Amino acid sequence: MSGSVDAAAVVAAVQRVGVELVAQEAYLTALDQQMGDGDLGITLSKIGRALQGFAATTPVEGDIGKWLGKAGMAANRAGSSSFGTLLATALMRAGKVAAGKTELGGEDLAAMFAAADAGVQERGKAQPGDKTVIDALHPAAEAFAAAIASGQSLQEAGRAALAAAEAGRDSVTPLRSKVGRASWVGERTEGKVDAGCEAFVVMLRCLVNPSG
Amino acid sequence: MSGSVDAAAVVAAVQRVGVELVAQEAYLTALDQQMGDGDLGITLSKIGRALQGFAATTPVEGDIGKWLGKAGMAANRAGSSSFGTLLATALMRAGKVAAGKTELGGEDLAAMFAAADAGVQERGKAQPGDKTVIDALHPAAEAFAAAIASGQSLQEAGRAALAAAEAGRDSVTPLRSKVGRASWVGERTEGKVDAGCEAFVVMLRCLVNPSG
Amino acid sequence: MKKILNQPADFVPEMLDGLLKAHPDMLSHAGDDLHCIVRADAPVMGKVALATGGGSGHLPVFLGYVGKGMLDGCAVGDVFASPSAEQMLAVTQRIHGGKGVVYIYGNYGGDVMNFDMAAEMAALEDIEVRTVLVRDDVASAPPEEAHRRRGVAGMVFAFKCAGAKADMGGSLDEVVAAAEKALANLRTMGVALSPCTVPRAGKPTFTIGEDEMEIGMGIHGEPGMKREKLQPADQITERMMTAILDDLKPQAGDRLAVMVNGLGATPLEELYIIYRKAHMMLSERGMSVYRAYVGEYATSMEMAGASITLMRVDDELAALLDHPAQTPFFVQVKL
Amino acid sequence: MKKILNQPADFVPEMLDGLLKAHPDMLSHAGDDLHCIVRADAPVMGKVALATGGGSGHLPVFLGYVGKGMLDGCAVGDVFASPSAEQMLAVTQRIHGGKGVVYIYGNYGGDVMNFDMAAEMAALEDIEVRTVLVRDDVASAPPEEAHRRRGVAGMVFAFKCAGAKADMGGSLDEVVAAAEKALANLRTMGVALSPCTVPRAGKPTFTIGEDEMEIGMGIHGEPGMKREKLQPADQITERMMTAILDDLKPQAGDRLAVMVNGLGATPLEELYIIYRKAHMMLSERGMSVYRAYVGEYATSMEMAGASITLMRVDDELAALLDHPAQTPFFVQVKL
Ligand SMILES: Nc1ncnc2c1ncn2[C@@H]1O[C@H](COP(=O)(O)OP(=O)(O)O)[C@@H](O)[C@H]1O
Ligand SMILES: Nc1ncnc2c1ncn2[C@@H]1O[C@H](COP(=O)(O)OP(=O)(O)O)[C@@H](O)[C@H]1O
Ligand SMILES: [Mg+2]
Ligand SMILES: [Mg+2]
Ligand SMILES: [Mg+2]
Ligand SMILES: [Mg+2]
Repeated sequence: MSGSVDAAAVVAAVQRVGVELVAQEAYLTALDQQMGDGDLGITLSKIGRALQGFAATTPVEGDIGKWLGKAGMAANRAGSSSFGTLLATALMRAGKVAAGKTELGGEDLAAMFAAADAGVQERGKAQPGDKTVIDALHPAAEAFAAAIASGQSLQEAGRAALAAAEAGRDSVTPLRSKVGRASWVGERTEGKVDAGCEAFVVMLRCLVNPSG
Repeated sequence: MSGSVDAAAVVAAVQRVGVELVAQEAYLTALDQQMGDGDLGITLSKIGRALQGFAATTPVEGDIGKWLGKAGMAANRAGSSSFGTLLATALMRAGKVAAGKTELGGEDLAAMFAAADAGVQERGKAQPGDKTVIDALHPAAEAFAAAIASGQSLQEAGRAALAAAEAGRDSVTPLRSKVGRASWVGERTEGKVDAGCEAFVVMLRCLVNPSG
Repeated sequence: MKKILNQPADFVPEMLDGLLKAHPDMLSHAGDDLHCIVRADAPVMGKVALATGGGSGHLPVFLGYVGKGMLDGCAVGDVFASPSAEQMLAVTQRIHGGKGVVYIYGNYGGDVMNFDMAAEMAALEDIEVRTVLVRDDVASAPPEEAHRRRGVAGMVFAFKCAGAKADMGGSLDEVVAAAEKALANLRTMGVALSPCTVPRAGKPTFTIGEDEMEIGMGIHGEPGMKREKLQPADQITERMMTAILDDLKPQAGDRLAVMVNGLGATPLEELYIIYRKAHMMLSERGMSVYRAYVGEYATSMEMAGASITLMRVDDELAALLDHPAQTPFFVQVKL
Repeated sequence: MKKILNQPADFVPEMLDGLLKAHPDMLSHAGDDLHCIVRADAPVMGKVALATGGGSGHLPVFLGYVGKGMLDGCAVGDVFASPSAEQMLAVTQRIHGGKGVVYIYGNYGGDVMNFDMAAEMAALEDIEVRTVLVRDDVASAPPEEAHRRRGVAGMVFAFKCAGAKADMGGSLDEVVAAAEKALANLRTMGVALSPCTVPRAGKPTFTIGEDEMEIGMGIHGEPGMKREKLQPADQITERMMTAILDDLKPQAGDRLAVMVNGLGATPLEELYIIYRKAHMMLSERGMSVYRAYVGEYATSMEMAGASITLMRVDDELAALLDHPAQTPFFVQVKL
């Protein structure tokens, strides 16, 4: 028995991530300026604000999945850079899996995580190793599912996912970016952390360690 | 008897001024940047080069006046900013007065100086006190004529003219420019030397003190 | 950050408001969203409609080419950020004249993902949408990975040729073919001398030394492929031209349309000095200039630098290029 | 100095060479001097000819307005330096179509002296020359000394209106009257955010702090009248508009042509943010915009900043403004 989260917890989690994204604007902007166009922090702070507003004003009404799908659409409206669109896609896909639910158990969360991962790969068409958010997201989704399958608590599974995301992020840092804006910067991307990986780690850490 | 200059001396003087104008390019540019458009040094170095070229390739052929007039046209072709055009006008007017001469005495030179002064005032329509080259040129022409009239040598008259030009330049430095580009800079011109006055002093000094 | 603006967050909405106030005879917007720019007379019934979109900060790209003989609509994002799929859909619905819609836009992740989503949504409403990606920047990937290249100033020639084809009554297939033919025959390469600042970011995307230039920079302030010492104009031009010529491989006798594009802060005088050398290089190779475009066609706000685009034209592309057009930023009449 | 050029001394000749290579269908030159730019079809017999001239570094001013419906010729000087009287005379001779020549140019010492000399020389050859000085910059002198004001972007409206009158077959008197009427009804005011560098000088004409702006600067890099802290776009616009409105004194119900002009490095986005506020201020006062021109019309190379020009139009000026024109930088067709 790995525990579960209810609608209030999901809303609170979305709120928390929203606050964190606003707080990290300058940091993520600086990362994206190194090998992108410098808009990642801006996009995510706009999305963070939009998610806070959405969570504050939209009641769940007995369907966490539908609510998450709508949160994804609000995110897309607020910021539609590559990462922003992928984040919106992830929310919509996770929501689809959770359709009709009022409470989410470990298996639900693992399935949502996997659906988000698949959705991001489909929409973005990047491969593992291309040095994109997928290199953090995919191992995190797998680690989460494995931990749940082996009977660990949500808390433990979350920590395993975070560790996998960080390891995934670090594993591609030495590589050359192969997809998106960073791919045009060429060899100068080698040794620099992928901004999208780091943004994903920031969000996941905030979900796993609510206090920071 | 105040002495006289022959064609060779006139050619040498024009050569010398030409060299000096090229040498002072950066200095005069810096002055014009303070309250103008920063082209005075450039214009005068182009004119300086043109005068050297003209003097080197154009024989006087028995008419110093005509030769000076042609030098003025060469100057206008080379650089036609306000100061450049006034300098060209001065040469042409001085040349008119010296038409047909093969040797210039003190009175001739005084008359040429006065004609140049009148020509510059006519072409530029500035008044004494407007803080333009006229405030150095006009007193210099008068001092030169007075010195010659009182029987001083060319050398002495030249020194008197230079002193008058410097005094005239300094007398208008505290004033606000009333004519040309500097007039648009307004009160910020107060206390700054007029670039045209200084350019005239530079040329006159080079004529009066050949060694520098 | 030294810019003439009010609140950074209002940069794009106020720019759009100004633009719509300045050109009410030519431009309008879909619904109540200023980001959804359309021709004032949209939809033009019975004509294939053309839409583009992308981030702000590139004027006249993208919305400046909305008008007669070029584009029908444009979804406008925040500075260097893609508009949303919903906005693209709103433009699509508003300009559809019954003969389908062609999306022509630069190959950028956010734009691709959102236009793909918009096309999926439009299909649900029975609007036939076709997509043409602009990937003209030779600096952004080697020829064997040409599908990875980003879209820069060359998109203007694609807008012009496809827009002319649609204006002449071309079918959806023909308009797509015109865009693809233009793109198959054009290449672009650029250099940057200074960075630019996203208003909300407040500081430049990259820094560059007083004596350096960035070869093959993008039009989003993203760094280019290489940093080098600043060279004289003729060498910079040779550098860009050689990269393009090696990739496009035009032959002696070919006619080329040439665009020398300023990135925002580079004076027109300098663009003509570049054009001069480009023209001389083509003449030396026995090629001729069919039409020359020198000016600011695709910018990165206050970035200094320039790009060159060459398009090889045959009789068909020449006729499409010559066709009249009238937009807020591009007016061309028959000579 | 960060510029794309070869030798500083070749800046202007190479720019002119590039320009003539790019626009052979529209531009040519008198004699063998590239500085003497004329319409490719000059002289247009039976038409009053218009000439202008001045220093380089202001593209599209001056030579960019040589073409059908605007100017017939332009004498081009080195950067910020007047062309010579001889060059002006060469242009005058080449464009004279038998009905006289009008000189329209900005009130700058060197230009005035040389155009005066050129007019004297032309008179000796029985070419009737009339002079119209552009003095539109309200920042450069108070109203009681309006004759001292310098000429800036407003000259483009004067070229447009006088050029249209000549194109319509107007007499020498009528063309002069059209230019003077346009000028009597227009005013300009500008701000600069950064300086510019004359290529041969190698360093900027003035320096300006990261948080400062120069009110009422000239288009030659000469300092303005006042240095202030950088303000938000709406306040800068209010500042410029108020100075113009107080001087021009248009009334409720008046129609105005508006030009928001970039000085070289200011992005079009920012110009539209300025336009937005200007438009709103006119609306609040019950005035309407007859035509809006937003872009780079008169620059100072890479200077950042902008100017606003307002021209009050009656039916006559409106018709002259609406008349078609086609030059390398200004194409206007009947809507
Ligand atoms: N096609 C893609 N698939 C997956 N992730 C991507 C893709 N493109 C970009 N990313 C991720 O998004 C990050 C950049 O996000 P963002 O700044 O929003 O992109 P952009 O500004 O290029 O639209 C990258 O660091 C990378 O992790
Ligand atoms: N109308 C005038 N009459 C006399 N001298 C003038 C006049 N206008 C300018 N000057 C002189 O010329 C100097 C500036 O010369 P220059 O840089 O060539 O002018 P600009 O660049 O304005 O054409 C001024 O310092 C002043 O002494
Ligand atoms: Mg980015
Ligand atoms: Mg000067
Ligand atoms: Mg982006
Ligand atoms: Mg000058």
